[in-house]
Amino acid sequence: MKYWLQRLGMMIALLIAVSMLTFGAMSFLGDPLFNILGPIAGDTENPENVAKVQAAKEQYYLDKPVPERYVRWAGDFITGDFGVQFSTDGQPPVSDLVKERLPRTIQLTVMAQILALGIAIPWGVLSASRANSLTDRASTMTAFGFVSLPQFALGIILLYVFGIKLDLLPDTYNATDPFWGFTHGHRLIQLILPAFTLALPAASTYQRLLRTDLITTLQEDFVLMARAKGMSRRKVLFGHALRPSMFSVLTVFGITAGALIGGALIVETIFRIPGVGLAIVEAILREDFPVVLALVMIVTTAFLVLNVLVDLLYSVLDPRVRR
Amino acid sequence: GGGSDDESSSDAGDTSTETTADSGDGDMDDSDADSDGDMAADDMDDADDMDDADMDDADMDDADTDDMAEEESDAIVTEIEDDSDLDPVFGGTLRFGLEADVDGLNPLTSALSAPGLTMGAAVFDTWAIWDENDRWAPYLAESFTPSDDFRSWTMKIRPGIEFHDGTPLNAEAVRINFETVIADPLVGLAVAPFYPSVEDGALEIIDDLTVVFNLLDSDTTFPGSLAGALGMVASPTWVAAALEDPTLNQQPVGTGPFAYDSRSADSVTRFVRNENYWNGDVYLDAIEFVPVTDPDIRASLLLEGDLNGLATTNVASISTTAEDDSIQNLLDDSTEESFTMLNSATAPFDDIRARQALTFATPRDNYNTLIGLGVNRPADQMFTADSAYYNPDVVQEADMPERSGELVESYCADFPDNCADGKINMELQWSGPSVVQTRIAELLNEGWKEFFNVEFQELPQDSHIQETAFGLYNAVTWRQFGAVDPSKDNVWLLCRTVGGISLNWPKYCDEERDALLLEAQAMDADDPARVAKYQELSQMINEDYLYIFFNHTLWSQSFGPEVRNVCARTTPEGVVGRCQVNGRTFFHTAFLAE
Amino acid sequence: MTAATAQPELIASDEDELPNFVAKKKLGFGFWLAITWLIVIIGAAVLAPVLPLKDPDQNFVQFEEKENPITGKLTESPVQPPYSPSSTHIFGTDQDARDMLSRTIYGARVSLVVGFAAIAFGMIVGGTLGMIAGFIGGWFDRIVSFLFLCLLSFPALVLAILITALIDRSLFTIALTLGILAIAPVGRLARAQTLVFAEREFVTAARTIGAKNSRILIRELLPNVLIPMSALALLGMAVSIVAEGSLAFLGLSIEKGSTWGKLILTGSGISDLDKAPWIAFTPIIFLFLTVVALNFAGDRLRDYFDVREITV
Amino acid sequence: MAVNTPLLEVENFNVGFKTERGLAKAVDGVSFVLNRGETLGIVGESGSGKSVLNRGIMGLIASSRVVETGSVIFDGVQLANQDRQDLWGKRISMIFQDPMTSLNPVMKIGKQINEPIRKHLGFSKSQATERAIELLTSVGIPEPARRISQYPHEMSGGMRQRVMIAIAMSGEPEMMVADEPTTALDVTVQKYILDLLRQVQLDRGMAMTLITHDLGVARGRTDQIMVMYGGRIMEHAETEALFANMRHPYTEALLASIPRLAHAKHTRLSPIPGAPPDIVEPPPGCRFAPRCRYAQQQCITESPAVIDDNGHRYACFYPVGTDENAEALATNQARGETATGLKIGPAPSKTDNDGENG
Amino acid sequence: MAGSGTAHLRDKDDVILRVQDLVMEFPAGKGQVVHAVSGISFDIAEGETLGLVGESGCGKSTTAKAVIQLPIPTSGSVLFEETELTGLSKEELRQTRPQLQMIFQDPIASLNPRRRVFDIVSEGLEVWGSGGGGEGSFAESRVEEIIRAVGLDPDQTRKRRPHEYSGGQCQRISVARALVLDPKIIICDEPVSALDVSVQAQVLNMLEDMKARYGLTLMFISHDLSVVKNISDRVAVMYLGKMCEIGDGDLLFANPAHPYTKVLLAAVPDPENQHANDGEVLAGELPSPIDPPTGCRFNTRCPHAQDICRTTEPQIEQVGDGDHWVACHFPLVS
Ligand SMILES: Nc1ncnc2c1ncn2[C@@H]1O[C@H](COP(=O)(O)OP(=O)(O)OP(=O)(O)O)[C@@H](O)[C@H]1O
Ligand SMILES: Nc1ncnc2c1ncn2[C@@H]1O[C@H](COP(=O)(O)OP(=O)(O)OP(=O)(O)O)[C@@H](O)[C@H]1O
Ligand SMILES: [Mg+2]
Ligand SMILES: [Mg+2]
Repeated sequence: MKYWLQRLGMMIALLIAVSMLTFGAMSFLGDPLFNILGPIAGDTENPENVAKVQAAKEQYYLDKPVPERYVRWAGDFITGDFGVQFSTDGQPPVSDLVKERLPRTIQLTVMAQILALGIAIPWGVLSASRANSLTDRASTMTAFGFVSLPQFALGIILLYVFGIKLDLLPDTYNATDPFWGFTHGHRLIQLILPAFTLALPAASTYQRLLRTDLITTLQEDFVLMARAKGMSRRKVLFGHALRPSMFSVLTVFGITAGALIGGALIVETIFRIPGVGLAIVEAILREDFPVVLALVMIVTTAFLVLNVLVDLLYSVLDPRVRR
Repeated sequence: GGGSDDESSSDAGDTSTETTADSGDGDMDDSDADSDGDMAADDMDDADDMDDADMDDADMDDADTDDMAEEESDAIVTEIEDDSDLDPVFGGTLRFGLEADVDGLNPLTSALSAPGLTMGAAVFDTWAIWDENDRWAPYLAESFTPSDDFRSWTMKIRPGIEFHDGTPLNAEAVRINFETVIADPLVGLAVAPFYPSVEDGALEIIDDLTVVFNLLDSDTTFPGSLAGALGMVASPTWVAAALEDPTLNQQPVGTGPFAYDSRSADSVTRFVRNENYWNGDVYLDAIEFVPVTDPDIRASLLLEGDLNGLATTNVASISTTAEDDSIQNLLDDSTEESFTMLNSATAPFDDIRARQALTFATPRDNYNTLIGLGVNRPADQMFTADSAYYNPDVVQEADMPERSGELVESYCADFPDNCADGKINMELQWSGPSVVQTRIAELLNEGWKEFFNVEFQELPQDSHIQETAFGLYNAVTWRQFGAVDPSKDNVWLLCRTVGGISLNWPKYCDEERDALLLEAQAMDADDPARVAKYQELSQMINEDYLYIFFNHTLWSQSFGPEVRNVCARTTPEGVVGRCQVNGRTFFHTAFLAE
Repeated sequence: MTAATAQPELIASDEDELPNFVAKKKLGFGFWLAITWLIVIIGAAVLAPVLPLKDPDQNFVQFEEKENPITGKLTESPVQPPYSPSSTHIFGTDQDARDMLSRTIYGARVSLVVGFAAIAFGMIVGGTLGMIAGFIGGWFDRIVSFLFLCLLSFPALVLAILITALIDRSLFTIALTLGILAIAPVGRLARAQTLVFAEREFVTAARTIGAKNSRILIRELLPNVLIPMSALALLGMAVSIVAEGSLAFLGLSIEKGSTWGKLILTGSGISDLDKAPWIAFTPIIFLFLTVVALNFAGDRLRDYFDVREITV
Repeated sequence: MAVNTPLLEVENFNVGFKTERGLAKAVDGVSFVLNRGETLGIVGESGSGKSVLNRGIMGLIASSRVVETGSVIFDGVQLANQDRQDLWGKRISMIFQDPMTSLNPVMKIGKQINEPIRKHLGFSKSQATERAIELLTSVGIPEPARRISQYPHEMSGGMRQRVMIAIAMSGEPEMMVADEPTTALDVTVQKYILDLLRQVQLDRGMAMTLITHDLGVARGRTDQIMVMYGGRIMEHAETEALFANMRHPYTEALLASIPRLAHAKHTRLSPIPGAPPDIVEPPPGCRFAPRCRYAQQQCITESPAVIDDNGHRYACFYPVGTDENAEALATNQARGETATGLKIGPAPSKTDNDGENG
Repeated sequence: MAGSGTAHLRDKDDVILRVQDLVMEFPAGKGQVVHAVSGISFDIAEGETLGLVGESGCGKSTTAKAVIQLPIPTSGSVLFEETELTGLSKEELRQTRPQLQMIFQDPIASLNPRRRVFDIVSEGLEVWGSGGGGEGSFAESRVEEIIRAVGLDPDQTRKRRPHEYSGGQCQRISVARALVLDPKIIICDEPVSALDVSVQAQVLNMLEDMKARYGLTLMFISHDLSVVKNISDRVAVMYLGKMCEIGDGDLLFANPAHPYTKVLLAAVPDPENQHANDGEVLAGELPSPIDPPTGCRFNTRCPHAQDICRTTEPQIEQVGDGDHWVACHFPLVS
């Protein structure tokens, strides 16, 4: 219990640190006024414009010192008020953007993780149970290749092969299409290439870890012991060896969650999926403070929460770490 | 040309001004295309007065007609079906692919980019329109009557028209629209220079359906400035509400053939038929605008039938659709030009030697081959060879680096601080990230690098426009000059738009040129002497070396075979409107054939 | 038994025999293959200006008689690039008729420099911080560990975009940014390794000899931490190269000059991929081989030195 | 079941591992017979092949690079190179050295015991649990009902080893292989476990191999002892016979090298010089020759066969206690080194050293 | 046992190390404390070997480390010659370190795998400034001498790293490293536990030789009673952080006075004696050092425990008239 409280405290501390970092970077390096007002923000001559600039500063507290602004922002943020989008006409609330974009990225990443685990676990078990066989070596090499293939390159290759040359799968994403369904006109199908682009490297990483750990586990005394008790190979493999071999995969699963957002950024760019990844890049380029902050916080929180979940899962999987 | 809308197409931008040819636009860029920040300038049509026309004759340099000129004379082939004999079909939703989405759809407070204008044209009608012969014709207005000196124009409003929200169209609506625009810190920049202040009676209301516009200068084609974004009439109720709650900018209310239905940023904006349309039947049930930033994808969606139409300036994609016989292409390159623009207010390009040296060293042929893919017509001036105002003697100099050396040497002798290693230091700025823009920069640098130390600066679009407006640049790639009537391009050229924020981007003020511009504006559009004025203008621009013209932007509106009757918009008086203006077309009469 | 005392004593042999079955690990053929590729590509990048390569920026436009697709006239006109691979351009040209091979090799210069500089920075800063934190512990350790955690919690690519977009996109900034990203993983490894080794009895032994902290850190721990870090350096360089590629792919790498990511981006439009796949695939192949080589060599080194827990 | 009838007959059994340097002959030509109800102690230094031999017999070597030849007959059935899965747990069980690693860390004790019970005896779940509790009680685990829902890490090493024994017993096997079951444990716990094993073995008339490197451990708890070195049998005899009459120099040296409680303090020890043989390229001739104080030329060139001397088996040309042996020693002492070049002190020296107060 | 008291401390002049009421506690989280060592006292005379035995986890290593102040003990005194070690500043402590050397259980882990053996051995001299000379210097020749003395070839050690040596050889290297500084005391923490029997004997012999040659005092820790008996002059038996019994090795093993010592002895298998191991087994489990039993810490498992054992901690008292001391209310010998 105490551990989890500590964990929570740590998470909050991290979130505060990350938000301060982002807030500070944006405040000192960027100028939000241009986004709100456009070029007149730089006008020091025309008194009307100067007044407008002043008004905007007051409206968004930009005349206040950075720490005060930070505290204001944090206060709003905690109450669920993410502020407004500076760089969008009419300054609509950031939450609109989040509501629209987040589900797409979640769909993409969840699909990718499911694919990744779905591919990696059988693949890893197959490889490990035939360690050093031809199958295993081929798998190892394949996995190595995928791990080394940058996401953007993989995306392009998949796009080229399946989207363009073979023309099997849709190469575009259409945010207005319905999700469920099995034709080119459904986002489920449109997400296949992007999801695979995300999933294959992750699956390969998992596979490599699982294989190594499983091979190690299979040489452990307790596996031999299970065999010596007369349990069948299959039962030993899945009943005894698999679970204690999942820890690395689990850890990396948490870490990948962070990598996945980077990946999502690339994949959303390649396949033009208007999700959070694209939104972050756009917002950074437009120096749109509130959007960047909100999205960074969402992504970071998701990452941290996922890691706490991973930790929880750990203690489910491994009684030795139960607290 | 009146203020044209220069919408830039895709790339960066939106804003008008932004330049670039976007021929091959990379996708990336497009994605932010609309970011907003548009400078006001964008499309603003402004009204000008007319002045007396004084015809100066243009000096005619004789330029040899070279290959280029020959090519220029090739007319652009438009392959749109003639539908006059077809019976219209009611119903259906037309899906139209745009190169980007826009932040807001309020024509009074945002400088709309081409996609914004395309969407706006479906919701908002304008007071006037351009006709097939590039002359203005009243549309929402019943009539325009100029004073003798063409400095005030009396506009009569057609009675009985209502906005989608039921607000009547009347003089009050004119006032609110006009005052909102002129008060807008950005959009107003392009309007205000041509009127006295509001207090001094820029607009007089005569009665509920009659108003008078008072101008600073004579302008024989003033109503033309009410045919673009500045003529889009928004419901005063909505305008007022949107000032309070800017999120309403996403839900436009006009008098147009379509009314706002729903909008989700970056995915789809849907308008439905205005059942009460004042000017004839609207056949489509609805029209959906879908931003698809990648031009290749946009084209393929059209070919696969997922879209019914699209707009593009991407040459590769135009070629693709041109190859497919079933696709109708509405092509037009009479509007903007792509060029490199130099800042005359700061070193090194405050010195004409530096400007000339850069111009001569520019690899313009390569630009037209590689970026224009040989499809865009090379430009020597702001007019295409088909234009009445075309000056065949004006030739854009380039590709003669041998002439640069001496100039650079002499410049550097005078200003050693601005040079290093015997080359002039300069910075080339563009809006990005954009693959095409980067390619353009690298390509230009290939020619320039022998004489110039070129620093590259790629800026996000907002900052790019910002710095350009404040004159914080040496050279930028740009796109502009798209007015249907050349007088509407004055906003980019007059001394009065030089200032803290300059719409006269190069900050170049030439009283003589101003006089010429105002004289031409004051002349009747049919006056043959006006041609000479503009030919002289081209000559002057050419000799100032501020713009290095590359080519004429080619716009294509492409439609699937089922889309009919797109070019049939007519005024109640029977004047047929110009089918495509700066990359936007009109869906008033369109229908989907079975 | 009485034998034990009655028997003559054997003199302990001081024959220094190798203990049996110290399984001599080998780096293997693959490792050397990877190293060879790295040497080739680094050599090519370094020597690019003196190698018989075409000018990477020159537009090698070719001309021919052909029909204008819009106007339908025959003219002597430039052949539209990109040109497919041929004897003049082994890997073809890009849309601007520039030689892909030269561009890719010149692109390697920037990519490799960025990758190398970034990881070098990460190793120096992260390694030092991590080792000191692991060794002295206490509040310093807590602060440093927290900083590492912060860096790790922040989505890396987003951080890189943030810094480069807000500051500038010079080679220096980008290398520095990626270097900052490398700090946390490197630092954590250095810290963990230091902790592992600091627990080892040879460190206690050094203490009992009277060695000072500085000596222990430098003479005892550093050599042990350095070796696993060398494996990480290779992996980290691969990661940095890929990260630079990602930035470039998002259009955020250096403005002037090309990198692999930028080259790939140039060719990655759908119609370019369809009609001229070599534009994207030439740099992809070079990038992939280099990253595989770095990863593989790093991986082998890691196995060789038996370092666990490197997850980058 | 009949005691003293052969249960396991191992004949010329070899196990090798393919390594980069060549074949590692971990077990080299081992033969022995184990009767029902008897315990065989297998003793030797680390790396002498004890574990490999036993796992080879079990067929439990988890390596794809293993090469096995020879014959292993269990209860009349040839096992060599056969799948022995249906014997495991049911007829032959095994206990491992390290109680920390040989229980599944993520599975409850109860389940780990239940599994084989249900599989081999066909019990239902509740029956199996009941049986598990009985078994735990029989190995001396207090509060077995609570223990079955615990995980291994919640128990001490000795406790875990008891659980292991319970698991091994669960299928009521006829033979048990105990691979250094107490090496990782403290002496007091070791005693408990060894006594327990012995008791179980006697109670059930189970045959057992008890692997150990400690001759003392083997002494009180085995019926016969086999001494291995470098994968080969050095000496094999009834326990008492072996201690009464050691024939092999290795056995002798092994015993002489351990300190004893019975000796006075500072008694000089007699270590075995040198290092264990390389089993990939073993010395030709007798494997022990390079470390043997009696080594003669013959030992270097010829490999001694295992001689069966009335059930006392040994492989040596100069067995301890014979005249040849004394002669060999004298020869070596005379020249100051053995035939293999091992330095050897000239005369028997007393071991009272000056370590005491000096 | 588990008792306290200092009656067994000697007043002789040649006592070189005197440890009194040494306590070492470690935080165990949740506010709990591991009582690893709770009030141990002993002394070592010059030239003597003190053996320390006990089961795993009873605090032997902790005691050894506390003696060399790594880490500094929670309380108690460690008097080395005239110096009280517990009160020394860091630098003063460092100055005394060469006098007190330690050899560890794990031969591999106690040598830096990245350094050459010769450098490892000579490091001490380097630290103390007598190193750095070139070949043939005083330092160099001393290192060579010592390396030869422990039975290794100095030339080989210049080329090789620890992993190229076997476990027994690594222990020789450790001994050489300690010897180079010419220490007064060497503390050996289970130096032979990780070694095979035959090698163990080599190392034990070598230690005896070194002791004689360099006039060392040894503190020798092991859980193997036979080994301890063989090498020690005096033996101390520990249980759960407390001292049970201490005294002359021969005396103590011949007539164990503490029930725990007796059980321990009975558990040692002896190849000489088929029935050596037939006695009673020790009941119960080792209690947790986090929450040790009150009174005599052995009371939970002692066959002779009475009520007093559960309440009152026994003090160390002499048994017989020899050097034999026990902390038990009911010693088996009186
Ligand atoms: N899987 C394997 N691959 C290669 N060699 C192996 C393998 N398993 C064991 N060996 C080798 O076989 C030899 C005998 O090993 P084994 O484990 O039987 O020794 P042991 O007598 O049981 O030693 P210990 O007392 O240390 O357990 C050793 O040299 C070992 O290195
Ligand atoms: N640094 C530490 N932190 C917490 N507890 C410790 C620490 N060091 C030792 N202990 C605990 O103190 C007790 C004594 O440990 P110590 O290592 O001294 O035992 P030992 O007698 O040397 O055992 P072994 O024979 O296993 O080496 C054990 O319970 C151990 O878990
Ligand atoms: Mg073994
Ligand atoms: Mg210890």
